[in-house]
Amino acid sequence: MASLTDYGPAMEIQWCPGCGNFGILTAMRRALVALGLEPHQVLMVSGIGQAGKFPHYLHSHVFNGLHGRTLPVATAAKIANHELTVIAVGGDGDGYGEGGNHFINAMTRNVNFTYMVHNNQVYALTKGQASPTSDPGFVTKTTPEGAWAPLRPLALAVACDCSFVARSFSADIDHLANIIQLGIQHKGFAFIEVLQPCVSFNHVNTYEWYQKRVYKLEKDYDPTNRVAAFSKALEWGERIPLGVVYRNDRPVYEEQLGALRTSPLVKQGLDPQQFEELLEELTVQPLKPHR
Amino acid sequence: MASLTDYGPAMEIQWCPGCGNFGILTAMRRALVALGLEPHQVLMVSGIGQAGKFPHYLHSHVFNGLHGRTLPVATAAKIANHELTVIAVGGDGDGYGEGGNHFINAMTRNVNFTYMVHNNQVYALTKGQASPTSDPGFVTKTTPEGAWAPLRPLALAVACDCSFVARSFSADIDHLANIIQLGIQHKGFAFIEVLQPCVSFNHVNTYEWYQKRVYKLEKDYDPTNRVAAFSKALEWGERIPLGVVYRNDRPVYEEQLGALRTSPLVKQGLDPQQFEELLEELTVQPLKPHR
Amino acid sequence: MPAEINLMVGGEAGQGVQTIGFILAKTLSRAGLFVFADQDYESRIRGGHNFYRVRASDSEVQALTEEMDILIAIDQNTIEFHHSEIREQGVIIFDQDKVRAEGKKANLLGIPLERLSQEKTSNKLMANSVAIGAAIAVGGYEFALLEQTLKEHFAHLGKDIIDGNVKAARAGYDHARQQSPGLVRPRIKALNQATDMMLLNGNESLALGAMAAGCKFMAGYPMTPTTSIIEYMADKGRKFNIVVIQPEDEIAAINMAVGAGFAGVRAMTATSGDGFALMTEGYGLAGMTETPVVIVLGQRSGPAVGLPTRTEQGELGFAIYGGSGEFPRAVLAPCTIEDAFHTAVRAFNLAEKYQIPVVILTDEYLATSYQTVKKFDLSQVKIDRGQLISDEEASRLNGYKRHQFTESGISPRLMPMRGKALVVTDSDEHDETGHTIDDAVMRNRMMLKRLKKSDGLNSEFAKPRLYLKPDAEMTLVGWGSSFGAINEAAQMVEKEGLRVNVMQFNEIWPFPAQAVTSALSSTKRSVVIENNATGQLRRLIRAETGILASGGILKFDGRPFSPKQIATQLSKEAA
Amino acid sequence: MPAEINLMVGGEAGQGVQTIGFILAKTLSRAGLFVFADQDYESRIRGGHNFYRVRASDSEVQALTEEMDILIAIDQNTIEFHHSEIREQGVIIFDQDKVRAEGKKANLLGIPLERLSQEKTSNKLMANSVAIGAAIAVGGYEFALLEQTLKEHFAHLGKDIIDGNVKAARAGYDHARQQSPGLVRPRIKALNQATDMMLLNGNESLALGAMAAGCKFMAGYPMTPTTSIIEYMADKGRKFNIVVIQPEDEIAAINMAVGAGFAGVRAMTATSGDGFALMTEGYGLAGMTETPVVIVLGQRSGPAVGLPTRTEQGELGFAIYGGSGEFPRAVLAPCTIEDAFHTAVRAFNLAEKYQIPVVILTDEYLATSYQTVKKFDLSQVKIDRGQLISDEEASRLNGYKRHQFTESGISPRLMPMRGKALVVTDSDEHDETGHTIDDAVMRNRMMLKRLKKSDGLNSEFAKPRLYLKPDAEMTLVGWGSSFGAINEAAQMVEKEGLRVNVMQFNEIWPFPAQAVTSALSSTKRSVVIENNATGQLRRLIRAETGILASGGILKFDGRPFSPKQIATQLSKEAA
Ligand SMILES: Cc1ncc(C[n+]2csc(CCOP(=O)(O)OP(=O)(O)O)c2C)c(N)n1
Ligand SMILES: Cc1ncc(C[n+]2csc(CCOP(=O)(O)OP(=O)(O)O)c2C)c(N)n1
Ligand code: SF4
Ligand code: SF4
Ligand SMILES: [Mg+2]
Ligand SMILES: [Mg+2]
Repeated sequence: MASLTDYGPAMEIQWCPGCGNFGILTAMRRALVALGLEPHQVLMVSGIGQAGKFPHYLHSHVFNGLHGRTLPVATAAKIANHELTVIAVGGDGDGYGEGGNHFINAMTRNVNFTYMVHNNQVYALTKGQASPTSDPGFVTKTTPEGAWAPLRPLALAVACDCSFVARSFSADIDHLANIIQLGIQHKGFAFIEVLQPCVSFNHVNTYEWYQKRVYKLEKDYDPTNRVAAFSKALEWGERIPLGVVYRNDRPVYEEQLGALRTSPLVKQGLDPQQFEELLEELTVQPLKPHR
Repeated sequence: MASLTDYGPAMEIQWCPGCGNFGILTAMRRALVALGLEPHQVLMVSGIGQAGKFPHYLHSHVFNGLHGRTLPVATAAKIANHELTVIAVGGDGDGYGEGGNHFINAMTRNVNFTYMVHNNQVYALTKGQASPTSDPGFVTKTTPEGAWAPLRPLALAVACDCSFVARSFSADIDHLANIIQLGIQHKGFAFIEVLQPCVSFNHVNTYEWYQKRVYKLEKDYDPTNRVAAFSKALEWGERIPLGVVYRNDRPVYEEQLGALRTSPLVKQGLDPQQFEELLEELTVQPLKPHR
Repeated sequence: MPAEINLMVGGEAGQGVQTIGFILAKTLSRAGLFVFADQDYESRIRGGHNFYRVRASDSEVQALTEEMDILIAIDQNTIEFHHSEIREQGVIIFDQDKVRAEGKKANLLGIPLERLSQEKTSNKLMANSVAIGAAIAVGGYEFALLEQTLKEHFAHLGKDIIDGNVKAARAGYDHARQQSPGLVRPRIKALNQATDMMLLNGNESLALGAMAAGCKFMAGYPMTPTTSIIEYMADKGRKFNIVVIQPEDEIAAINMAVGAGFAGVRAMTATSGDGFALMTEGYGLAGMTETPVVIVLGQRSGPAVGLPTRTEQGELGFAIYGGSGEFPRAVLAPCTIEDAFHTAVRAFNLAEKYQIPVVILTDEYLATSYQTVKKFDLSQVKIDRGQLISDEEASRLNGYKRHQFTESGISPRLMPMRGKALVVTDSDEHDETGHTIDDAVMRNRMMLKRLKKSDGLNSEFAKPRLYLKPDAEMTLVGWGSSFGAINEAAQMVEKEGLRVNVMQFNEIWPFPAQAVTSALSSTKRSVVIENNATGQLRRLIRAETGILASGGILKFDGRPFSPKQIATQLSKEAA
Repeated sequence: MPAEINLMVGGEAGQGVQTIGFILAKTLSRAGLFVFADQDYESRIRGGHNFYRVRASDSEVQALTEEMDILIAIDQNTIEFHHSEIREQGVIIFDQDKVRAEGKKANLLGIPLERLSQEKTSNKLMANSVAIGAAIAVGGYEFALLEQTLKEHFAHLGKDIIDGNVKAARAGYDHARQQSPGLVRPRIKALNQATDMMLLNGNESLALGAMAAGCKFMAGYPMTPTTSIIEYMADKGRKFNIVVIQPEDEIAAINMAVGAGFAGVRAMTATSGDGFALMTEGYGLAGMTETPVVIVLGQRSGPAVGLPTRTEQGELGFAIYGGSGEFPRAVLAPCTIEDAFHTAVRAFNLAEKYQIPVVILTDEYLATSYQTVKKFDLSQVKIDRGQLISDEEASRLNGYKRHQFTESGISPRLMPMRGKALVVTDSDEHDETGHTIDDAVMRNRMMLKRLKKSDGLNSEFAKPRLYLKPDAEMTLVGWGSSFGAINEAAQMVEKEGLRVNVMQFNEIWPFPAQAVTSALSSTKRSVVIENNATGQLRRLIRAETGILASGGILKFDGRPFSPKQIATQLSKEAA
């Protein structure tokens, strides 16, 4: 059984002191340990951004790829080896900006892995530009007159019939660790948005700002009602809901793939000779007389 | 005043006989005439696909660009010259597949132009592959086991708070011409999805298939209720609603741009010398003693 | 001298031109002939003008020719556009009720195609088969050959359709023999009745190569001319546990291929120029993370959307220099349809051995041309996965460095979840363990490590194919799909007394500079023949060897070279 | 011999290294000196190690040097990493309560920075200003220079902050002069007190050039090192009716720029290698539709994400050969910070005159280095919009062909909605009217028309900058931002008796082959000096002229060349 120390950082952590990302790291380590997963069973995939550094800070397999391209890599890695527990992580710019097309398509496709977005409502690694989730009026160097209209990722998720849609807050480690566990356990694509204060570049959406607004979904909230979930997913401003906003048990993409039925793709042998019959198909049969 | 003949085809039409696109062309020509627009006031922007050929088939300014990249071109052209009536057109593959990221962002940004998607639920120009809106199980050469889960563009639109969301049917030219007029008249980004039978590559979603399912939104339907609109936007299968599904009067992106207040960007003179003050700012003032 | 027969069928898109052409090609293959066939079509589904050419010979053929013996004109345009391409003694077959051919310099074989179809099958839609029957009759072949082909071709459509088409074809066959016996040609006999011949196009060949090489994952967004690779693999791959995904865009496609490659399977994608443009970021990602991936870049006429259904060799420079920063890569360009199979196998082996992205440069012409080739010998396909750590070794691993420094620059590769060691890689510059770094020393070492792999590649790279003749005056240089045309052009000019060498590139990058230098110095003159407007190979040769070829023959109208075009130009060059 | 003073400040990200460095640079500029300054930083916001170097001289300086006179060490690492770079007689300034410097071969000036700050301002956070004060004192300058700079720099933060910083700086200044008068250096005097000097970095210079050239539309997705171009234009552009959009991705950015360019405004985008990769499809779109657009490609260490905050010249080939198919383009590479301004103006003029995409190749080094340059003369900025049809002409137009055939290949350009004529263009191959075509003849003519524009470009292209000396033995060749270092290296080796020419490229593509050939033949040897690993310019020269430069000096560790590094290598080459 892996312990928290097995998930210790694999290199020096380069985030700012006080960054919300630390809480997410702690929660992730706890969740992985609680699920009884060992580092070598886990593949973390990320893009570029402060959040993109995440996988380097705990022991697992790591593919730290391009800005915005986390989901295609994770999708294919999972399909190639569906025994891996695949977790994709990234920032709001990475996931909702550059990666927006992959985001809506991955949710629709429903491959069984977890996607966690560290939403700090800003482009942090590039030193503070507006992100797709920046609140209207948020002043940055690229938006000196204030950011314009935001995307609502959870609403998009519900529109894409994403099979698990949740939100948590990096400062509430217990809640977050629990949500991550639920997400990993969920069969299907699990999207988790984590509110993550950036102490260096977002002086509006601070710890206090979030703290004042977040609340946990009521016990009797029914996450299986899509239209109600949509309404809940739009809630932002004075009150921001945390918890599992939407859930369904749609069929999982890779389960319909005949190719994976016997064993993971990576474990299948390669045999050129098996293709003989395809050559036959293309062979021009010489005329068989009297037929 | 322009007449229908002013909007005649500028080159030989290359669609298949019976293609749903013809109805859309007729409806567009009617709508433009009804609105009193002259060809030189209209810029049609398209990408690649059968639908992408559309702008060549009626007289207007034409920018026929890359597959999937219609919306950024249209957005910028409108900002550069907001006196133009800009209409972007494209297929479902073009708009929801390759162009998915631009789609959600253009809706969120809300620049004042019209976007019409010819949704034939298939990649037609490339001879019949699944599109993001292909119905589950739709067999094509890339999906021999049938297409997987579809995107729901109207639901995405409502999730993006798109300021005008409508659907029409290419065989109902009156309805479509009216919806196009409403879309062009609407202040803000107007998204119109047109159900467009492809007689060559979609033998499932045929004229009859659509005809049997489409119905017009009830008179008392309230398109300003976002959550109700979401629910309506999800309706697909036995019954498919036509009409304005959602509408709001969010502020228009370019109206907040100070740069456009006096005149369209294209009409503004260029004067290098006006930038003298910026040079001053960077100039190292020699020390002024006794200050 | 080899004997041959050339047929063309023309008509609008949607009139069945391709089907007719393919059935003719197959029937003539079945007669034991060597066949080469290609279509010319527009980016539309109905209307316009398409045509299909079939060349059949008693000797191997690898290109088309311009002069036709038989023209099947499905519509009037076909006659107007192509009558001048008919050889003396050639025959035009057409529906006498629909098409006018008077005054054309050819033998006219007007047949009431639709009427015959209606008469014999109560369905006028089988008129095309009537025409096919007539063509086979004029060619001098037995009907049984065609009957067999029709039966195969329509097998999946049921007995009525099969019988109808056979009947219609028979009617056309009989009509031609009875009404115009004088037009029936002496049949060309197979010289050495080849057995085990396949008739397939470049895309099928390439896809078969990829599958035989063990490709388990293909992600591809449809784009002419490589769409049918995706489609073929999606269809046939089902039986062989190959996953084929059509993702949202080309960016997803390449990143998926990289993800699958990282996880440990052989993975690929296929596209054409504009799609490749979108993939260049992922191309560099593969280079940086040392992930094997195969990218098929099927060139078509650019720039931008260009002529989407037409051919070009316009992206050699893009494949070699594309991508941000500098990383090792291999660029291969199959020269023939058969080659496409072997090149695909080679691409996967190189990709895994050197842990790099490999680009296969094909083009619309190679992709869609059909040829009879000897059935591939699958027992000869060797799969070399390079330094892939076995399960047994993996279980004994004590720590693992994905990007370990080695003499060759190649680090032993571990699949995630084989053993307990962790596999870490990064698109940022990294150290041996795969974690991000920022210091100059490590950066330098890592760059050199990666680039070192080019040396290995270079040393095992195939030389360009050389066909050297003593006392040749000129070397013809080409790359990729133009091989057949160049080779035949060489034979043509030789007949006119010009002795030429041929040097054709398949493995282009890393550039085999030494071999090229010595080859080019064997003749006074060299002419680089390319299907593009700027002479990309010619410039590359100069960049890598300093040698400026004395001439260049360029063609960029979207159509492939014909041997004759090249030969004519060469004669001018030589004059 | 020019006199100079070199300062370095080092510390963690977030400790104000950049601010200190910039204030020092500005203060020394104010003293009438020529200043060059650059930062070295990592891709993180806090921690790690950053440093900033300032070189000030009585003569023009265009590069950094390695040897420091004054080192401000904000943290311990700075001392450990950099003490060896201190010149004899150099001084280390550090907080004696926090940092240990014993045993380092330099004069130590330990000051209780935080304590003094606390004492004088009741706020220990102004310790950096204490250090700045000390450094200015050691440099031998009057305090008033610094005071003025501080007032300006902190102006927007209000009186308390200004006063506090001035007080703190004064304390440091006095402390140094009083405690260690022996360390105070003789101040370097301005030789010809330059007036009207600006201190600005490459990005600011480029952005100013773009704005002065009349750029009205910029769409850019943030990416180091060009983000600050977008930011500068977003901020300053507000007053001048310039629209700046940060779109969802780079693909949107380039397509927006093309859309705006088509509509009729001067439009641009800015990115670095990976972003450019995503733009290459749009690059070809601009080529095909003949839409003017300017793309700033700020190179950084690749491949892929690489070293995101570090410099490289790794994308010359990518800019020249990138994009599907073949289309004309111009590739410019400003050589100095001043050049960046003029190159931007030139880029917009070329883009509109030839109706092509123009790439400006900068790099992290040029983008972030600061230099004192003579204030630009805006009255010299000439805007040439090429063959843009005037409103008056437009109103008289009787039909319009966007892609009309002309001698030069350039078609008169009409903005939509000027007059009633329709403007039609297409990413597919098209005829003169802009509508889609598929035939070979028109295709050929259109390709030739577009490519013809390269000839015009070539004929008006600037030659590489040549600094020829009679009897030179060697020509140093470089491109873009390395100019300052190469030039200074040339001076260094000349002192050692090696006579060298310098040839530096700004306008690289279309390649000025003739000029290069003649320049290179003037010396026996030539050495191409590049900030990359594969020698891209060297290969390009060979491709275009056949000349293989006798040597190459390459550096690809993410750091810029210093003059001394080049000089050392040159001496080796010469030996
Ligand atoms: C193709 C590409 N475009 C742009 C960048 C530059 N870039 C790196 S991180 C980043 C944004 C980071 O924002 P976010 O994803 O929200 O992550 P955060 O740093 O806030 O955690 C950008 C634009 C890049 N690396 N690649
Ligand atoms: C970057 C790029 N990828 C792929 C293509 C090939 N392509 C052309 S049209 C098309 C799909 C057409 O489908 P859709 O947009 O639905 O239009 P339709 O033909 O159905 O009207 C594709 C994939 C392309 N031209 N460019
Ligand atoms: S910049 Fe913001 S997101 Fe990045 S490490 Fe610092 S606090 Fe965290
Ligand atoms: S293929 Fe389909 S969409 Fe295209 S023109 Fe024909 S019917 Fe219309
Ligand atoms: Mg962020
Ligand atoms: Mg479609």
